[in-house]
Amino acid sequence: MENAWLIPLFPLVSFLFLLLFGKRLKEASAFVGILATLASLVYSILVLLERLESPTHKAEAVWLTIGNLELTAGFEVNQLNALMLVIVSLVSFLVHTYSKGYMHGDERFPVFYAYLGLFTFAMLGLVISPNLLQTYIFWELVGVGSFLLIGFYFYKESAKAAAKKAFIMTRIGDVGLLIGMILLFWQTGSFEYDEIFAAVEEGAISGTMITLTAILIFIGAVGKSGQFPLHTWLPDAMEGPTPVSALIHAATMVAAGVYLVASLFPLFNASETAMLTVAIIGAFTAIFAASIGLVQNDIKRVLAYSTVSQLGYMMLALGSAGYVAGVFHLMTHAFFKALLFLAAGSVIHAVHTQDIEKMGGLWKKLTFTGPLFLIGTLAISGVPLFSGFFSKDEILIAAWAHGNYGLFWLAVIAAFFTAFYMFRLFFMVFTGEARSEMKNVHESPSVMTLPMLVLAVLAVVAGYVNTPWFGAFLGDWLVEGNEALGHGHIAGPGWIMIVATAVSLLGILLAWMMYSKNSISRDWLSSRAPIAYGVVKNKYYIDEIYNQSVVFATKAISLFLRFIELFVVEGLVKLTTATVQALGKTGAKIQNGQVQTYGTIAFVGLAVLMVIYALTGGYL
Amino acid sequence: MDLETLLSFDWGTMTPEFIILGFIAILSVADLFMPKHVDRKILGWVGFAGVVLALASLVSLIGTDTTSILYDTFRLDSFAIAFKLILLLGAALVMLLAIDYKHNDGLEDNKGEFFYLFLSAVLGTMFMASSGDLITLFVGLELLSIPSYILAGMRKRNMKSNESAMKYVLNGGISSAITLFGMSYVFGIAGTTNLKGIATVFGGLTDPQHIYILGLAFFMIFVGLSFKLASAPFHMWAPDVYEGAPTPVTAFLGAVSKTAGFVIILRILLSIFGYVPVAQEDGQPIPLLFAMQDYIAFLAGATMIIGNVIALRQRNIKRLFAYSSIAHAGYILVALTAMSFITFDAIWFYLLAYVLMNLGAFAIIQVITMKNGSEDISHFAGLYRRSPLLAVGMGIFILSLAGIPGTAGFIGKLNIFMGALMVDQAHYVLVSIMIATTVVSYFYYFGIMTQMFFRPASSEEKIQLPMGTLVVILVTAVGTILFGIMPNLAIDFLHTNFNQFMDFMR
Amino acid sequence: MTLTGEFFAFMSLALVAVIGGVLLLNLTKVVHMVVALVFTFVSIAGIYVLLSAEFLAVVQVMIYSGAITIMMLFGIMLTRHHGDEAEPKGGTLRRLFLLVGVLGFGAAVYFGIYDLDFEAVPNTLHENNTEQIGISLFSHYIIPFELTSVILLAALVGAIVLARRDDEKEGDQE
Amino acid sequence: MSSVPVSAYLALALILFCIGLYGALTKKNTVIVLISIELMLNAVNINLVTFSKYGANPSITGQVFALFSIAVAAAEVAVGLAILISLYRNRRSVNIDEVNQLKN
Amino acid sequence: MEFNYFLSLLVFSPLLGILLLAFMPKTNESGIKMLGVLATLPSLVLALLAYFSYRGGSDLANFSEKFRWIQFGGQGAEQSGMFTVNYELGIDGFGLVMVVLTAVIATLAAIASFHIKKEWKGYYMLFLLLEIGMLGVFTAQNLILFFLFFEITLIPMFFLIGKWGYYEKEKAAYSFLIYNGLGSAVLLIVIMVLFSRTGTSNIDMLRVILNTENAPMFAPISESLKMGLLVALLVAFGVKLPIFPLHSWMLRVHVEAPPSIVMIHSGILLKIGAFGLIRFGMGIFPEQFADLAVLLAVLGVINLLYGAFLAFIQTDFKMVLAYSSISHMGIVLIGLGALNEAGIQGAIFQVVSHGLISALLFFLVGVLYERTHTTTLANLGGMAKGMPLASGFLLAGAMASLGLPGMSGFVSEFMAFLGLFEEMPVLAAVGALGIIMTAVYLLRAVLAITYGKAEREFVGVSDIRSFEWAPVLVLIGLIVLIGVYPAVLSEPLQATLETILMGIGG
Repeated sequence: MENAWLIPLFPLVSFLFLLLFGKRLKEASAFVGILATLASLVYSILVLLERLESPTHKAEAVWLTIGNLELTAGFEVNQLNALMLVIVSLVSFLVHTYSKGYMHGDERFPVFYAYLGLFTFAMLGLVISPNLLQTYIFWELVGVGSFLLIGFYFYKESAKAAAKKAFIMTRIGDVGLLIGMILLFWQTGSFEYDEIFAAVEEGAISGTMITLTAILIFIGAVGKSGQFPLHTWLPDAMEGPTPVSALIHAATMVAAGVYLVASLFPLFNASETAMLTVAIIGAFTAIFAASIGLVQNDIKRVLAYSTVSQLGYMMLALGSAGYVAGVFHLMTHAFFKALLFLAAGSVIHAVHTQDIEKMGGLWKKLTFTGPLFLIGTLAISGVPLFSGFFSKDEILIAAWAHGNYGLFWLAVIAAFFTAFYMFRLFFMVFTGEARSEMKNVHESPSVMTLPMLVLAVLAVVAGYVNTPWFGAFLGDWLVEGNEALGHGHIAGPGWIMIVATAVSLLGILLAWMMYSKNSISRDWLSSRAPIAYGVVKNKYYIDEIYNQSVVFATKAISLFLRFIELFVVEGLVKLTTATVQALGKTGAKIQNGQVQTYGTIAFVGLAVLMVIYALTGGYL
Repeated sequence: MDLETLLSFDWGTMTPEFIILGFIAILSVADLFMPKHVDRKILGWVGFAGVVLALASLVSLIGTDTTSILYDTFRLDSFAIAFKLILLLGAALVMLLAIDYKHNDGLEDNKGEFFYLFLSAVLGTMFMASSGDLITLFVGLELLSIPSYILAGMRKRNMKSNESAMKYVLNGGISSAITLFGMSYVFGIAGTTNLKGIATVFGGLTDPQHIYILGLAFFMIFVGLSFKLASAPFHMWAPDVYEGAPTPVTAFLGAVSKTAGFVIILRILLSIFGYVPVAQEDGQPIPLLFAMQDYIAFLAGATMIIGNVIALRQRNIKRLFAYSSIAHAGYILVALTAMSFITFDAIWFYLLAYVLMNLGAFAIIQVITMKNGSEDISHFAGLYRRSPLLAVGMGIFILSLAGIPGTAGFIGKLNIFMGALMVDQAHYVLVSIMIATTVVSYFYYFGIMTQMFFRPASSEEKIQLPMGTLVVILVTAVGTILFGIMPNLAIDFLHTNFNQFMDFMR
Repeated sequence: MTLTGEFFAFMSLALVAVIGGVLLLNLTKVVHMVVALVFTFVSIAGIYVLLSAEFLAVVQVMIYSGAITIMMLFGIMLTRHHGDEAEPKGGTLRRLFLLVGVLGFGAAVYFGIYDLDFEAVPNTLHENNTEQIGISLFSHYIIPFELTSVILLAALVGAIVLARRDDEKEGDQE
Repeated sequence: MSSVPVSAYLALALILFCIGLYGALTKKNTVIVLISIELMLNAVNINLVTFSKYGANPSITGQVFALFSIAVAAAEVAVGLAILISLYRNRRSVNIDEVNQLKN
Repeated sequence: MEFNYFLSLLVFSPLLGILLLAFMPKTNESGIKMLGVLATLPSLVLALLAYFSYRGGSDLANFSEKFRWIQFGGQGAEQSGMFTVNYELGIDGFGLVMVVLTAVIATLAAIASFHIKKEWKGYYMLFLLLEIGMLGVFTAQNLILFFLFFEITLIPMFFLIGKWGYYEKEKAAYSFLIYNGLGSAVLLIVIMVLFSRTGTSNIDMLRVILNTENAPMFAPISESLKMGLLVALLVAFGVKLPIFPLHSWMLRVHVEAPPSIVMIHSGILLKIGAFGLIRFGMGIFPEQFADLAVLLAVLGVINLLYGAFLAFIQTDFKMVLAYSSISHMGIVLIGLGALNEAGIQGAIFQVVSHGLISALLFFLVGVLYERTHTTTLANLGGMAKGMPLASGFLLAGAMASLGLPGMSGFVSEFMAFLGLFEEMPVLAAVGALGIIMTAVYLLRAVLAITYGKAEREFVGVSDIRSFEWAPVLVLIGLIVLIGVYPAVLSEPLQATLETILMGIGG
């Protein structure tokens, strides 16, 4: 555990190595990446196992001295970190493996792996950071990794736009985080988590300040985790290669926001307002994104909105003091969403389109991918016995137990939506008529299916580490030794589980009726409420609103400033030079070549001086 | 006065003047008897030798005690030596330029006359530096002026030259009259023309009416003499005259004659008006000169502004340098305004630097204008390609004129600033004007740079440098840089040998 | 101020001098102007006599009324004239400007001198005036005197150089 | 002692000086301009001679000064005329306001 | 004592190159280029030597050297120890860092200058002169020497821009000259006021004299005068930095000058403004500086946002970078305005970091222009296809510029904001908007060049090659080094910071 800092270094080495020699290695680059992440994975598991027994380990060294302030860098292995290490390195390893098949034949194959390495390094670094500053550093680095990978197909204008958008939108959140972090620093004198918590506990910070900083930091999380209103980049981020979506925009990076809030849970918990904000934003995002997901036709976008929605769930959990529930869902979500994306990737790989309207009847052709996809779908829909069921249930209980009844019902509806759109997706892709143009559809190679298989297993079993029936092992472990995180298991009314099961089954049923059985017309909603349908279909016009307001305002300010630049700044300069020139012109004009003028001016000058002297300095 | 008394004076101290006088005689006689077709260039070299000889003898006089001959009508004090050094140095350089000056419009027939008229003007400047009597000063001034009028008009067939001489003589006459009018009042109130005597009388003045009249006299003398400085308000002749006069004469007017103007103004102002007590409100009288500071400052400011601003519009290189020389007169007036304990240092050093850089620049201007027969600034285009030496040389002079560090011009300005800022009532406004106008001057100075270095040449023809001009350029360039990097050579020389001009009034 | 002979003499001389000056300004023919000025010069000589400067008075008559005036007349004759001295055109503003300047100047100076008076000191200027000047000039002021000779030499040479007609071609009009 | 006050002489000089100046700066004919300058110098001489007799410390110096001034003035006139002739030869005019080739 | 003449050697070693170049035949292109680069190496080696020996524990005071240079005002002044200007060089931690930065960037820019197409000889001679000036600025121990070097940078820049620049080079050169001329004019006034009134120009002495009650001075300096001087300093260095609204010259320079020169200009010359503000403004007038802190911070935020918003709508990449420089200099001001340890250290970090980053970016601009002959965003696109390496580096540079952690830009930005948030949180929050805008405009511009559809005509262009690797790798390496291990920079600075903060605190 003392050497846990090595974990992020493996991918870093892979990144640097591939930068230097990638060109020569060609597709062999994959092995470098896979090997590096495998090393990380193995080590992470060792660390996790060790952490199960022993207490938190933390090591730091001075990074930067500012006068007598010393900022440190180091690493910490606590329960959350150890868990995250495993999740991240596992998913990363699987995605590395998967990509070898998926990216086969791409001319920038080594670059892809290099980027993946960079991202994995940053993400692993992020999860073992012992302080906010370091968190922020890696926070930004994962952003870059994400940016690079979204824009991997740089020649596509849409990829370019998406990458830019992702970077800037998250950057907005990051500034919030930065401000919050710095304010917190001046309040507590430290970036260290434990010192901050200590200060909070002692009441060294005023309540308002806690609320303010917590909300500012939450803005960072909103940006990163694609929460409303900074969610728009995440669906666009699907421009990146699908394995990237699985790794970054489903399992790990987008969960970083949740991770951040979880890491700072004691701070948030100290402010009712902050908690409520987190919960409301979470719940709203959950239902909001789910509703958009209902009508999307791009396989990856559906999954993306689903991700946004699920992240909202996690936020809701944290905001409802359900620390364990949030983290638990983070974990299960990582597995089943990664699985779904990889499976989707496998589908895209097979049919070369992302439009689900153009798919159908793939169940028979993709004999392997199909069932795996179904497992993922079941898990996310909260069908009992799958992992999603347990974690979602925890969240609902937490929300109810915290007294956020309104939010609880929102979450329930969102669960219904989730089940519906996921199965809508499943049915449209795998059932129904096989399209005629779908020739040459074949199953992906095993290098792609095996990772999916691993994830599928996890998607099924991961839930059992924390269940009401077999003991809340995970929860107890997570909160062990830290009361500020709340209880390992929150007991809730038994009916909640039934409601949850009911809505998910209802959703599946509805989807089956509309998209498989066709007993309800697919246009049922769009024909009855075209306006509402249009609004949802267009993602509530959020992008357009942003374009019209923020982007427009920025441009307007810029143009206004250019006006100032041209007319005020430059104008003043021009005025000055013009004045000097005019003076010169006048002077030259007076110099008219008439010698008597010269004499006159000289003499009158003398006379003026003398008269002034006589009037002022003279005697009498 | 018998022979004994006559011989009792230390005539040796007048050696430099006698040498110049002797050479005037030699040249005039030689010119008279030389056959007409013989090139008079040789006379130029003789004249140059004379100036150098005079310079040498002047150098040997450094360190002699203050001597006064005939009631101060001639006096050799450290002030005189220090400034005569500059004057003779300038004169020697101008002489070299004049030797190489060739222009086919009337001057060539009278080259012999040109040289000894020039020497007489130099003689005049020397007496202006070296006298303690109003009459000698006035006569010295006229001895400078009258040959200058003639020299300006010596390109007889060139209308511009005629016009220039005409303008010069008319303005000069008026300025002389005004100066003299002022001097007559000074004489009237003092009853003597001896500067020390005047100072003694003035020191005891109490009658406010007399002081008032002296104030008027101050203005008349100052404005009258500002003609020689080409400073406001008597500056307007300068561009016309500089443009029309033969280039060596322009160089002479711009450098040597201006120096002489400062010399006489310092001499008269300090020894006369520095002693007139002006009662202040607090009862503590201050010298009239200090009471007049605001006026001088105003004129200095006006001079700097006028010179630099109008120079922006010039296309004729000589005219441009005329305006630039007006501006430089303004800079030096700033030092005069300040009247700090380093005013002498500042003015001396600045004049030294100014003579070097200005004459260097004129040497190059002469080469270029002679080559092209026109004085338009565009003939400098591509000079860097045609003659890198000339271009770099001109670059150095221009940088120095613009007051860029590393050149003598900068140290000169530094001295002036110091003086103006170290006094209790520091002249912030004046210094600001000076610096602002300096920046304005970058426009036209660097305009020449632009021509020389950036613009393509109209012809690729190389430029041949005559010997004398080459010497001038080298000497001035080396001096400009040397005194810019190691100004202590000059400043220490000044202080070790001249002891702060303590003997100014002794 | 008593009405003495000296006073009358001064007044009449001064009047003539000023009238001469005013005529210089107002006459239209160049020659007339010069002649008017001769009167001024001569009356100034008279004033010198009043001021015990007999030698100067003689010099004044000889040089100004004589030499310089004659020289001027020569100058006028040597250069062709377009008839009368017409008023220069367009310079009205300048003249007005100048007039104000001259008046200001005059006022400022007059303000200083109108009641200027010095303690009367007896002097012997009128005795052997020429001798006194001679002694002063050749002992005290020998250096400026010699310098003046250089000036005159320079002026002489210069005048010849400039005024001499070139035998070769006539002025190249630039 | 004197029935004519010093100030009268000085005032006369002042008036003549002003007249000379005005003439020098307004007259069109260059000869007249030159002669006006002479008038100014004459005014100065009156001053000098007056002070020589009635000044603070009467002495012959004032007259000597005046003498120098006359000598110089003569030289100046000579040169001025010579320049005028030289100019006239090229330009065929003695009008001062036509001498304006050099300007700006 | 083994370090005698060390700094002189460091500063003036390029002179050797100039002399050797003077004897090179004009046409020997590769020889001149090689020599030009080689001539920058001694300084680099010496600078690194100094850095490592300092890190190795040797005292920077050992490097100081001092000779009597100019003595103004004669013996009297000399005895009282006043008005002596020494030739004195020395470095503190800050100076050392700047010297190393200068030496590094100069060498890299010399390599980048291989792209220069004509008249290499003159180019490299001026270039080396410029390097002398820059090195001198950071080592000068008195204000007059500082000013001298400061101006020495001005003149070569004028020529380098005016001769080797792009389309409107002369206009840009003039703009540069006049603005900087004005700036240095104001600076000169400040320097001269200090020198004239205290009698010394040594920076440390001034620090002591001005902050001690009743310290001996030649003439008094009132509190309001001090304030005035500081404001003047702010203007003077504000032109250089540049501070809004004194920035318009710098845009032209960035656009018109050759990229290798912009590397120097943006990398070092702009930083002289910050250096001066910290060294003189804070050092000599700590109390007044504290009074102005709010103003500075506000100006900083204005700069930051103004630059960022305008960079957002530029159509030319060089303009984007130019405005980006303005924006980034705002961070320096923010740090200074914070006036605490974090802020000042942030400002200094930003100085160094932006120096490296902008050098990198402009080098890449040069590489790009070399191949495409355009920098207009609309004409470019998809360069990542043809030149993936250059595009990658460009992106890396942009990332560094927008403050990506792990690169130097983040450290400085972070510290500056850390500092400001302690003092003025609201203002800082407004300023933080700039962080977003930086990302917006940089990505917009860089992605427009590198991403998107490849312009067909640029598909065949070659990528980074041969000598181009050196600047890119060194700069990226340094940027990352500082970003990852800021101690390389912060440790040498500690002593300087303590001195400065002591002044402010006391």
